[in-house]
Amino acid sequence: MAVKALAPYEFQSRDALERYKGKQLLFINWERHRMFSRPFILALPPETSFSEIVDKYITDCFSYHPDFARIDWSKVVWQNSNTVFTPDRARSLKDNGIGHKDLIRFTTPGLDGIAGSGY
Amino acid sequence: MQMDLRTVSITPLRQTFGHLARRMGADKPASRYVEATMDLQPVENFHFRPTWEPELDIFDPARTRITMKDWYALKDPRQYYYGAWTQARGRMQETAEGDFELVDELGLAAAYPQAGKEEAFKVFLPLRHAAWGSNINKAYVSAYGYGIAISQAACYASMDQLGIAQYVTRLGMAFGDIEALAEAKQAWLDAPEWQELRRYTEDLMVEKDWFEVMVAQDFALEGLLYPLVYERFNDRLNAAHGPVFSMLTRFQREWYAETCKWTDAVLKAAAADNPENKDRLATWIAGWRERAIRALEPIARLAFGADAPVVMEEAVAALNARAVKAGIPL
Amino acid sequence: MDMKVAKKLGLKERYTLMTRDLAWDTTYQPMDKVFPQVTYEGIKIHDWDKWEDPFRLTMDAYWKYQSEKERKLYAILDAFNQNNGHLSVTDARYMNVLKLFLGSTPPLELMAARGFSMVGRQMVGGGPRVACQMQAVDEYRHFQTQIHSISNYNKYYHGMDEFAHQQSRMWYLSDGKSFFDDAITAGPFEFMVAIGFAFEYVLTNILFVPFISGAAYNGDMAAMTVGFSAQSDEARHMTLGLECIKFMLEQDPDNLPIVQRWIDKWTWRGTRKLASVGMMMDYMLPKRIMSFKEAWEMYFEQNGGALFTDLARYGIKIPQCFTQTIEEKEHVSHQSWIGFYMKPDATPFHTWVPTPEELDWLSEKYPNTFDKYYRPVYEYWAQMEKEGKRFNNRTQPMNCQVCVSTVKFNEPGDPMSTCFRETVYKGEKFHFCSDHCKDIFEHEPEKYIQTYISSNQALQGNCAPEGVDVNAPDFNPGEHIAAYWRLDKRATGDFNGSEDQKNFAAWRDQATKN
Amino acid sequence: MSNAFIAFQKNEDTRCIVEAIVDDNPGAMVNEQPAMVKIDVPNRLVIKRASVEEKMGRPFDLQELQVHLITISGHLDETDEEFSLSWNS
Repeated sequence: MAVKALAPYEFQSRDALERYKGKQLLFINWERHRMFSRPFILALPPETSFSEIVDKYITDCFSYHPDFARIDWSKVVWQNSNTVFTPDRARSLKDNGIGHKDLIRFTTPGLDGIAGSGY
Repeated sequence: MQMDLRTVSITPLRQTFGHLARRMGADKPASRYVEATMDLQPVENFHFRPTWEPELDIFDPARTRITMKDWYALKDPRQYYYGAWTQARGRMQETAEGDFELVDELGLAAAYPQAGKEEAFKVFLPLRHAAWGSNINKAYVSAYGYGIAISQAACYASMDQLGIAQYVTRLGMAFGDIEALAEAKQAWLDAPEWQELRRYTEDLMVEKDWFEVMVAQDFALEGLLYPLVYERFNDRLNAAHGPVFSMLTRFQREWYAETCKWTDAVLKAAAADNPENKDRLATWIAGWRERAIRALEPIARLAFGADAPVVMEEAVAALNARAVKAGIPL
Repeated sequence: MDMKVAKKLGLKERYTLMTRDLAWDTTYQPMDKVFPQVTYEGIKIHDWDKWEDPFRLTMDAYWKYQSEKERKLYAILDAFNQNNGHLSVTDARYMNVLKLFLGSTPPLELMAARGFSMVGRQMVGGGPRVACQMQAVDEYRHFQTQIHSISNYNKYYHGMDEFAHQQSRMWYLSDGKSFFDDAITAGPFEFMVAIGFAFEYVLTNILFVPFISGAAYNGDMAAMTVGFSAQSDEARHMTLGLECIKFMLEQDPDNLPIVQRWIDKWTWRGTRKLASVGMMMDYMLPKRIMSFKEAWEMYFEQNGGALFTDLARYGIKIPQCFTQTIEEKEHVSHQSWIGFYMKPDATPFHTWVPTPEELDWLSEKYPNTFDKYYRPVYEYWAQMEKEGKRFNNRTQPMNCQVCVSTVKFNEPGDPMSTCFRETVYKGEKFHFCSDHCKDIFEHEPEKYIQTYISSNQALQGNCAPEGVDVNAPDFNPGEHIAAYWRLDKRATGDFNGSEDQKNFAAWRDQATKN
Repeated sequence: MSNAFIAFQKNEDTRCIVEAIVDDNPGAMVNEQPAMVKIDVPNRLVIKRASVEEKMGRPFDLQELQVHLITISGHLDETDEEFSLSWNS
């Protein structure tokens, strides 16, 4: 449906890729660990390696949680939105098929938050 | 545990809000008017463009050709925030209520000479529609004006005009004359004497520049209409027939005397901001004044007969003097 | 007509003479040029005279009653201020609810004032125009009395002094700003459904009534007076919103689907906006009169239910989101508080872990959910705080493209998982917190691609002070955002150990000792 | 059947108004909360000017309700004599 308006109503998206000057947005969520309330957001060049995402950003944010130290990284299930994928740590976001405003969700089997609460 | 909190003497950590301290250049207590007004309208990071005007922001200084370095320089010398305004009007309505009751109690309306009543009704009653038109035009200024200083004062003025339209209606009712209201409406719609005024009011309803609407409605038109009708015409009725109408239009007179201070202060501040404003205001005033004179001439003739030109001339001179005093030589 | 007849005029006839009889159809300018906004939304009105005036208040009566209210209100405020009334509230923690409530509400009331001024200019009928104008001027009253009420608190407590600056910048205020920006940029009829009906009629009770009663319960006579005094205008506003819905539905059957979609949209947008009210009631009031869940049942389910049952005769269905809100009432207040607790550096009010007694109260009020999902994380945080490791999530949030809430609500039916929805428009992905927000986007994508999301803007480099190179390799958007917000560091962090806490205790001490 | 309701700030005037409502509306449920009082009545709630005047011992204009109101639920109808809230269901 088009917006009903008294004059032409068309604008550039407030978060269009061009506005990020060579970077792209990325959202990251640890499933069933809702202590962190919501996913966090990053703006990174598409050339950023996936290992940097895990070793730096994911670790910085989530290591506060007692489950974090117990993660078996070989069993982690990765999703880009609802699609399961297997990231290549050594390769870039782009090469892992991760684009602007993609949502990376990871599930850690057997770990369901504090006292299994999902938090 | 009994506490006597009144005995506690605490030094405040700050005196006022950050935006007011920056505006005043010091952290000092601000008046309730200042707290209720200054720098409150959002100016940035609007989420969406209006579907009714996609080319501009929700609040946009481009809705008038007047420019201001500080839109809050358009402040109200009466310092009306809602509480001050409504209490001032509350007092005025109490007086008006007393006047209407007294006229009723003493049977002053019934005792008023028929000729005087007819003369008065012819001039006063159609003005309920003029006030209604004024309400719409002031509502426009309030809706699309930039900054809370102007939007709130215009909002109160717009409600004042609704009140005036209702007081004029009550004037007809006080004389028990509902039919006279219907006749007055017909006159407003059809009688030649009222058409230029109605045209003036309707033309302003499609004028886009809110500041120009204010100049034309509040300054040029009402700056002539109120002195002519609610002052001079009342004087004439008082002298000829007695003061009943003067009592029942007291609200309008007080309102005008008070509201002029605001109108003039706004014009003065805008003219003082930059020379382009000053020129533009002078052009607007001169143009709308000529139209207002044309619109009011037939009504002046109704009211003053052969004296109309003289009375009008005096009113125009007074209006010009107000403009000059506001720093806008015409 | 003689004097007696005129006197016999009833309230309705008198009011007609005082309002719509003043109006005329313009002829020197065409009506559609004088009122250009009333047709483009698709609402068909055949007879504006069919509008039923809800409250018949003429200006003289309005001034009489409103001036009486204002006189009383300012007398109480003055007395409260002169007597250090702020020290008579239950607990210094209470100030934080004022910071959130009175810091975020005045800017929204201001938008309501401006919006109703616009609609009060644009509506064709004299009846609705006057009612809208009266609501506009009331809304001036509301934001001004609220500001005058916090003015005194602001002198003694941190975090209220930059509300005007923060209204357009602060991340957690974006949802309210988006709500009102959305309504005011819509046409006049949608604005009336959004604010007049969904907000004022369906939701405002939850915002004001139990909360203000809670303020009274916590000894805050100033907020109580301002709140209840504002509410006395609200009854008029609610009636206006309901009348507008009935009017549209009675005018033309083609209006029904449009009105229904607006009701669905705005009931949901309002529900999302109220999530933070839930946490104010459940977590921030030291003494609580009822839980958010109870308030929701009383004012939304029962009252809203009665309303929608009534409107069924026009073909209106209960809003699509109704079922989801019933499930969420068990969760939203907890999920909101968790969302704020974990960002102690990013709000001008304090947060804290509820005390053991408060946790028990929450267990009692939320027997189905609290112990299972929420108590463990609070107990963990309490333990961590004792160890000197108070939680602080330093990352920036992901927000819903429509309601601009952080994406923090659970998947319906699965409280352990976050709900994610997305769509692609013109090659770009957009994310939502719920099906309802996604629907709203998909109906008007051109509108919602404009949404201003604070964390995204910071990452674009739009929230950095002048002179900062946002393209520098070491540019960290979070570093400058506090300055962009003018966030007073003393107002941030946990309540325990805060300056507010210490000051309040010291001042109260002065009252009891020599 | 739905409830119509009205809530007032607690004060001397509203004490009289609430008494009048209770007298005139069989089935009225009064719910006292801090600083406010809420009255629910199934389907239709009516406030009669004459009843309020009797309780107050002075003339009362129903528009004075404006000063004390907190909230209402139901369709409103107002005449010089009665103020009513009702649901059509």
